[in-house]
Amino acid sequence: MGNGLGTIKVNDVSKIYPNGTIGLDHINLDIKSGEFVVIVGLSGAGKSTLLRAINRLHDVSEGEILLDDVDITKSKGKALRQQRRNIAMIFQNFNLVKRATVARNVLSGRVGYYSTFRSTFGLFSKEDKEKAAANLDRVNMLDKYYTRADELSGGQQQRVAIARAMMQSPNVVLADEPIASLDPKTTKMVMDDLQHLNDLGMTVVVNLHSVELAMSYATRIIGLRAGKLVYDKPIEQVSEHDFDEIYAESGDGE
Amino acid sequence: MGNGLGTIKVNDVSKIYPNGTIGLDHINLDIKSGEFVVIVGLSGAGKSTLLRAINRLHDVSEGEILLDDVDITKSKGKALRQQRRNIAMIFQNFNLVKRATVARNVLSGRVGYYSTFRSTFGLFSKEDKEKAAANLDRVNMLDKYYTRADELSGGQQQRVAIARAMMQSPNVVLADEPIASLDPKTTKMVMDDLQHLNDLGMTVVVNLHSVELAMSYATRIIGLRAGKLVYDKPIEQVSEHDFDEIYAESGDGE
Amino acid sequence: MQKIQRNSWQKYGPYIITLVVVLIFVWAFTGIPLSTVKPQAMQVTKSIINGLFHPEWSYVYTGDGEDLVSALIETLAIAFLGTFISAILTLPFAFLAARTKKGFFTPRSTLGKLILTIIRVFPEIVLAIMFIKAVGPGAYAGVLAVSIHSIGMLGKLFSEAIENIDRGPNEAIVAAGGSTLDGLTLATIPAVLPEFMNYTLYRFEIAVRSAAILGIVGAGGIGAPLIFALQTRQWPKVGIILLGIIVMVTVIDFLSGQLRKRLV
Amino acid sequence: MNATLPERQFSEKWHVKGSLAVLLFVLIFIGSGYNTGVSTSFSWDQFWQLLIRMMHPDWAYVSSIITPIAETIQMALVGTLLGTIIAIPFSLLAARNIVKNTYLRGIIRFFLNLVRALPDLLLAAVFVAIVGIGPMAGVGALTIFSFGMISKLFYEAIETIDEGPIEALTAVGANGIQKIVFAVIPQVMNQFLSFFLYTLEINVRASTVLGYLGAGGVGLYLDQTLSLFRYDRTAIVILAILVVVIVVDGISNRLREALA
Amino acid sequence: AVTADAASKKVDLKELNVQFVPSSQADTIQAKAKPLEKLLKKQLGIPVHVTISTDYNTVVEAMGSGKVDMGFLPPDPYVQAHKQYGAKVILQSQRYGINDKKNDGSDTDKLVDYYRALVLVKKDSGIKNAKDLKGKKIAVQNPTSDAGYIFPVVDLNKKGMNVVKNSDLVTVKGHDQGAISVLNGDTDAAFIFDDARNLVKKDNPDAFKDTRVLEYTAKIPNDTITLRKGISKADTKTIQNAMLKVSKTDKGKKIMKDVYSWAGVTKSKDSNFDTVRKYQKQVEDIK
Ligand SMILES: Nc1ncnc2c1ncn2[C@@H]1O[C@H](COP(=O)(O)OP(=O)(O)OP(=O)(O)O)[C@@H](O)[C@H]1O
Ligand SMILES: Nc1ncnc2c1ncn2[C@@H]1O[C@H](COP(=O)(O)OP(=O)(O)OP(=O)(O)O)[C@@H](O)[C@H]1O
Ligand SMILES: [Mg+2]
Ligand SMILES: [Mg+2]
Repeated sequence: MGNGLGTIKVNDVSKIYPNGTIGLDHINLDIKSGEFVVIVGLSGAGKSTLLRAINRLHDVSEGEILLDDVDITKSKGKALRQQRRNIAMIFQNFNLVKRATVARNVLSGRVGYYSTFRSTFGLFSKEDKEKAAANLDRVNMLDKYYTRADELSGGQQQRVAIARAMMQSPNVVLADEPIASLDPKTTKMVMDDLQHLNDLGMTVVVNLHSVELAMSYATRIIGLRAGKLVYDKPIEQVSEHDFDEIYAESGDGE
Repeated sequence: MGNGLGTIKVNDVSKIYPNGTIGLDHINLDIKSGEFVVIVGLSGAGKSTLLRAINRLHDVSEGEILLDDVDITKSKGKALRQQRRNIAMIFQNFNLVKRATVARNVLSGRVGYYSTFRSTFGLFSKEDKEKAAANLDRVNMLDKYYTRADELSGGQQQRVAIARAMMQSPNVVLADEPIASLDPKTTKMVMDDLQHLNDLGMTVVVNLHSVELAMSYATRIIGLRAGKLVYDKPIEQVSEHDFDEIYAESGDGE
Repeated sequence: MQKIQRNSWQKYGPYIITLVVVLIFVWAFTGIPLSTVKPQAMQVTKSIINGLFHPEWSYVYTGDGEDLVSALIETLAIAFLGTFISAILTLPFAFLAARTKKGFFTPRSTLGKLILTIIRVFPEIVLAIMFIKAVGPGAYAGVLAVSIHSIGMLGKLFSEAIENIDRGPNEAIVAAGGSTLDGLTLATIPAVLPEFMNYTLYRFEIAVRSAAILGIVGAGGIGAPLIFALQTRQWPKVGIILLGIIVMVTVIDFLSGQLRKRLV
Repeated sequence: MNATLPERQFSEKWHVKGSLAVLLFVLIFIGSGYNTGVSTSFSWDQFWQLLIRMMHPDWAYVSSIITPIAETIQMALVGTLLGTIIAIPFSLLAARNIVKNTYLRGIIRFFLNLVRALPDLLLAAVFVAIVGIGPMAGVGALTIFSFGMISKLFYEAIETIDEGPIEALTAVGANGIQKIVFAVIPQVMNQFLSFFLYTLEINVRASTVLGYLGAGGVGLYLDQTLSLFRYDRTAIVILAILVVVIVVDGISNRLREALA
Repeated sequence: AVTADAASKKVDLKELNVQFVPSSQADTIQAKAKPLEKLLKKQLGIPVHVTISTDYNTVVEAMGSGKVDMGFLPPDPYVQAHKQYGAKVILQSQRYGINDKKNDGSDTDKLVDYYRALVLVKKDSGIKNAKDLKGKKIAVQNPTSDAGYIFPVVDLNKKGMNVVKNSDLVTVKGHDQGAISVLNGDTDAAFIFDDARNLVKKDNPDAFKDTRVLEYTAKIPNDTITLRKGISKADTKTIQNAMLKVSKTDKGKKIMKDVYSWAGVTKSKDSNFDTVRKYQKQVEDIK
C-alpha cells in the first residue's frame, strides 16, 4: 500500500458519559498513515473510550475526528458505513455472536462489501470463504471452523475476533487490548500479525497494558490519564521509566 | 497461619466435556501448604478447567482431588460448602452480579460464613462491611463502593472480583488470569496482594500468561498442554527457555 | 485450503427439520376453509366501525357505581391482586421447574413443568366455576381464578428466565462457599428479578384484558358489560368500553415501562 | 489498613425512593383487596366437588373430540404463524437498540399497544360478526392476538441482547439489515422460537374462549359439556388440550435446548 | 341502627345473594345490579347482593353450594338446577308476545309467560316445508338450548323430519349468529327464538325482508326466578311476594325492562316445566 491512506486526526475531542464521568478530556492527536501507535494508561484512563470514538461507536461530546480528512463524527448512512469498513476493530471482550459458528463470525467481517441481499442469505463468495479459512489458519484456529463461538476458551474467542478484523482489508486497525487473554505464544503471533498488517501499510492503533510489548512493537507511544493526553512520543524518544509517569495516579502529585 | 492447611492433591484427574473435548488428561499434582503455584500453558490447554475442577465448579470425569486430605469430588452439601469457603476463586471473566453494587458483590464473598437467612437479607456484620471497605481500598476501588458493577471498566471489575475473593479469608486462593485486563500498575498491585496472601500462609494457584510475572512471583511452575501435565518444577530449577517447551503446540513434534 | 468436514446431520438436519415444519403448516392451512367474505360482511363491518367511532359517552360515568370507570377500577384491582399474588406463589414452582443441569431426564424439572402445564391448561371457565362454588360469585372469585391461572403462565416464563441467565455470578457465590440458596438470593435473583418483574407486569396487562373470566364469575369488572354489549351488538357501547380499556392499558404500559427502566 | 465506608446522602442511605415505592405498592395492594372483597372464607369441600366429579372421565367421548381438537391445532398454528410474520418487522421497528428514531418507535409502539389492548373476546366476536362462524373467525382473532403479543415479546427480547456483536458489526461497516441478520437474529432466534411456541400454546388454550363465542375448535365442546353438567366429559376436553399443550411444550423445550 | 335493622328484617336469611344471566332473548342488556339490590333490600330488610354472570353453569353450581340463594335462570338450566340441587322456581318472567303476523318483530300488547322458537330460512329459499330441510345446513345452538335446539328438533321430528340424522347441524353461539348465518348464506336454515332477527336488525336492516319463518315451535316457558334448596317456606313466600311487589312499582318495572327486558313477573310452579322435561327426554331419543 503506502498509499497514504489511514490517517487519523483527533481535534479537541471530549467525551462525557451520561452519568457524568469524563471519558475523554480535550484530546488532540495526529496519526499518520502507517504508524503503529500504542496507547497506554491506567485502567479507566479512557483508552477504550478513545478507540470507540475513532470508529464512531459512540458519539463524542465535542471536537472532530478526521479519518483521511473526512470527519467521521459528522458522517451518516452509507458514507459512515464505508468509513467504518476501512477501520477494523478488535474488542477487549471479543464481541462475537456466541450462538453463531466461528466461520459465520469471521465472514461477518466482510459484510461491508456485500449487498444486504447477498449477505443475508449467506451468499459469500468462494474467495471470501477461503480468505476466512486463511485468516483462521493464521491465528491457528482453522480446526474450529464450524464450532460455535461459545464453546471456545477466552483466548480462542479473541483469535476469532482478530480473524474477523483481518477480513475487512482495512486501512486502519484499532485493537482494544487484543492480547489480554492470550498466552505469550499467541500474543506474539497476534502482535506479529498486527505488525504484519502494519508492514502492509495499515495504520495500527493498539491499547496495551504491557510495557514490554509496547516498546517492542510501537513506532509511537501515547499515554492517557484520566481522559487527558499526557504523553505522546515517537518510540525513539521513549525510555522505560517514562511509563512510571504515565501510570502515575491522577492524584499522585503532578 | 503456617498451620499446614491449604494442601491440594490432584490424583489422576481427567475431564471430558460433554461435546467430547478433553479438558484434562490424567493430571497428578501435589501442592503443599503455602506454595505459590503458577500454571502456564497455551490458550485452551485446560488451565481454567483445572482450577474449576479444584473448586468443584464442575465435576471431573475421573480421579480425585484432595483438599487438606478431604476429597472434594465426593463432598456434598454443607461439607462441600465449607470446603469451598476455604478456597477463594478469582475468575477470568470477573463473574460479578452486574446489577448489584460493588459493596454487595464484595460482601457476597463472605456468604460462606452466614446463614442463608442473614445473607439473603443482606444482614452483614459491621466488621464485614468494614473488611469489605478495606479490601476495596487495597485494590484502590473504595470510591466505587456504591456504584453498580455494570458501570465499571473491565479492569475495575476485575479488582472488585479480587476484593470479593479476599473477603473469604481462605486457605487456598485460585486465580484464573486475574490480571488479564489490568494495567501494569494494578497488575503489580494485584500480584503483590496475592503474594501478600501467600506470605500469610495461604496456598496460591494462579493461571498466568506472563512468563515474566510467573518467574518473579511463583515458587513453582506447572505447565499444561492439551490437558496434560507437561511441566512441574520449583522455581529454582526453572529457566526462561523452559517456557518455549511448554508453549510448544501439541503437534509441534514432541 | 484444508477441507473441513461436517457430519451428515449437520449437513442435512436443517433441511429435514424445515421440511417437517413446512408439512405441518401445510396440514394446518388445509384445515381452515377459506370462507370468502360475504357481501353482508361489509355492512356489518361498517356498522361495527360506525358504532366503535360513536362511543356511548354516557356510560363513562353515571355515579351509581356501575359505569365504565368503576368497572375498570374493579378490573384493575382484580388483575393487580391476582397477578401479584400469583407472582409470589409462582416462585417455588418456577425454581422447581427450571432445568439448571443438563441431562436428558431431569425428574425435578419435569415434575415442576408438568404441574405448571396442568395449572395452565385448566380452563379459566372451569376454574371460575370452582371458585364460585367455594367463595360465591364476585370479585373475590375473580382474584382467585386470575391468580391460579397466572401461576401456570408465570411459572413457565419464570423458569425459562432462570434457565437462561449467565451462571457465572452464581458460580462465584458457590465458589465462595455459599449454599445453593445463597447463589439464588445473591446472584440468581438479582439477575432474574428485573425479568420476573417484567413478566409479572406483562402478565398484569394480560389479566386486565382477560375480560372473559371476570364476566363469567360475576366479578363486576368490565367483563360482563363487554360480553353483553357484544352479544346484543350494541357497538357504541363496545366502542366506549374498548376506548376505556385502551386508555387503561396504555397508562399501565407507560407506568410499567417507567418501572422497568428503574428496575434494569 | 483503616478504610472506612464512604458516606452516602441521607436519601440514598435510607433508600427513600425504594421505601416509598414499596409503601405505594402495599397501599395499592390493600386497596385492591378492599375493592374486591377478598376474605378468608373458603369452602374447600365445595371447591373440590367439581374436581371429584371430573375424576371419572367418560372415555367414550374421546372419539367425538378428535376432530375439533385437530381443528383447534390447525387454527392455532395458522393464527400464530400469520401473527408472527406480521410481528417480526414491527418488533424490529419498535426496538430501542435497532431504531434510534424516537418518534418512529413511539408511533409503532403506540400502535402495538392499541392492538394489545383489544380483549381476545372482542376480537373473536368481531371476527365472527364479519366472516361468520367457523375457523376463519378463530384464525382471524388468533392472528391479531398473536401479533400483539409476539411483537411485544420480540422487541423486548431484542432490547436485551448483548450489544457487543452489534457494535462489532457496526465497526465492520455493516448496514442496518446486515446488523440484524448477523448480530441480532442469531442472538434472539432461540427466544423467538420459544415465544412462537409459547404463543402457539396460548392459542391452543385460547380455543376455550373462542369456543365461547362460536369461533370454532374444541372450545365449543367445553361449553357444551359444562352446560350439560357432564363434568366427566369436560375432563376429557381438558385432558385433550393438556395432551396437545404438553406436546407443544415438549417440542419447545427440546428445540430451545438444541438451539441454545 | 342495629335494632332498626332487626325490626325491619322480614326473613330468617342473613343476606340474599342473587345472580342472574341475562336472557338471550334480551335485545338490550345493561349489566346493572345495584338497582335491584336497593329495591329488594327495602322489601326484605336484609343486605342483598346481586351479581351478573355470563354463564348459566356458574349460577346453578353456586346455588348448589349455597353461595347463591336466588338465581334468574332460563328453563333448561332451571330444570338442571332442580334435578341436580333441588332448586325451586318461584316466579316466571313475562314479556309482551311477538306479533307473528306482522313479520317485523314487533310486540303484541299481551303479557305472556312463554315464547316460541322458529325455523328461519331465506325468503327466496327452496325450502317450503319441514321435509325440505333434508341434507341442508342448519345453524343450531348448544344441544342444551331450548329454542336453539331442543324444541325445534323435537317439533320437526314430529313432522317426520329428523334433522339430527338427515341434516347438517352447525353449532353457532348466540341466536344472532344463527340469524346472520342464514342472511349470509352460510347456512340454509337456523333455529332461533322468536324473534331473534330483532338483534341483527341494526346491523342488517333487511333482516326481516330477506327471510321467512318456516315453522314455529310449541310454547317454551319464560325465564325463571329460582330459589336454592334449603330456604324455609316462610322465607320463600316473603321473597316471592317481595319480587312481585317490586315488579309492580314504577321503578321496579323500569328496572326489569331496562336490565332484563322483562315486562313483569308472575307466580310459577315446577310443573310448568314438565314440557321442557318432556322435550328434553324426547330430544335424547332423536339420533
Ligand atoms: N458506559 C459507561 N457509562 C459511564 N461511565 C463509563 C462507561 N464506560 C466507561 N465509563 C467510565 O469511563 C472511564 C474510562 O473508561 P474506559 O473503558 O475508556 O477505560 P480504559 O482506559 O479502557 O480502562 P481498562 O484498561 O480498564 O479497559 C472509566 O472511569 C469508566 O468507569
Ligand atoms: N463448556 C465447554 N464445552 C466444551 N468444551 C469446552 C468448554 N469449556 C472449555 N472447553 C474446551 O476445553 C479446552 C480447555 O479449555 P480451558 O477453558 O480450560 O482453556 P484455558 O487453558 O483456560 O485457555 P485460555 O487461556 O484461553 O483461557 C479448550 O479446548 C476449550 O475449547
Ligand atoms: Mg478498556
Ligand atoms: Mg481460561
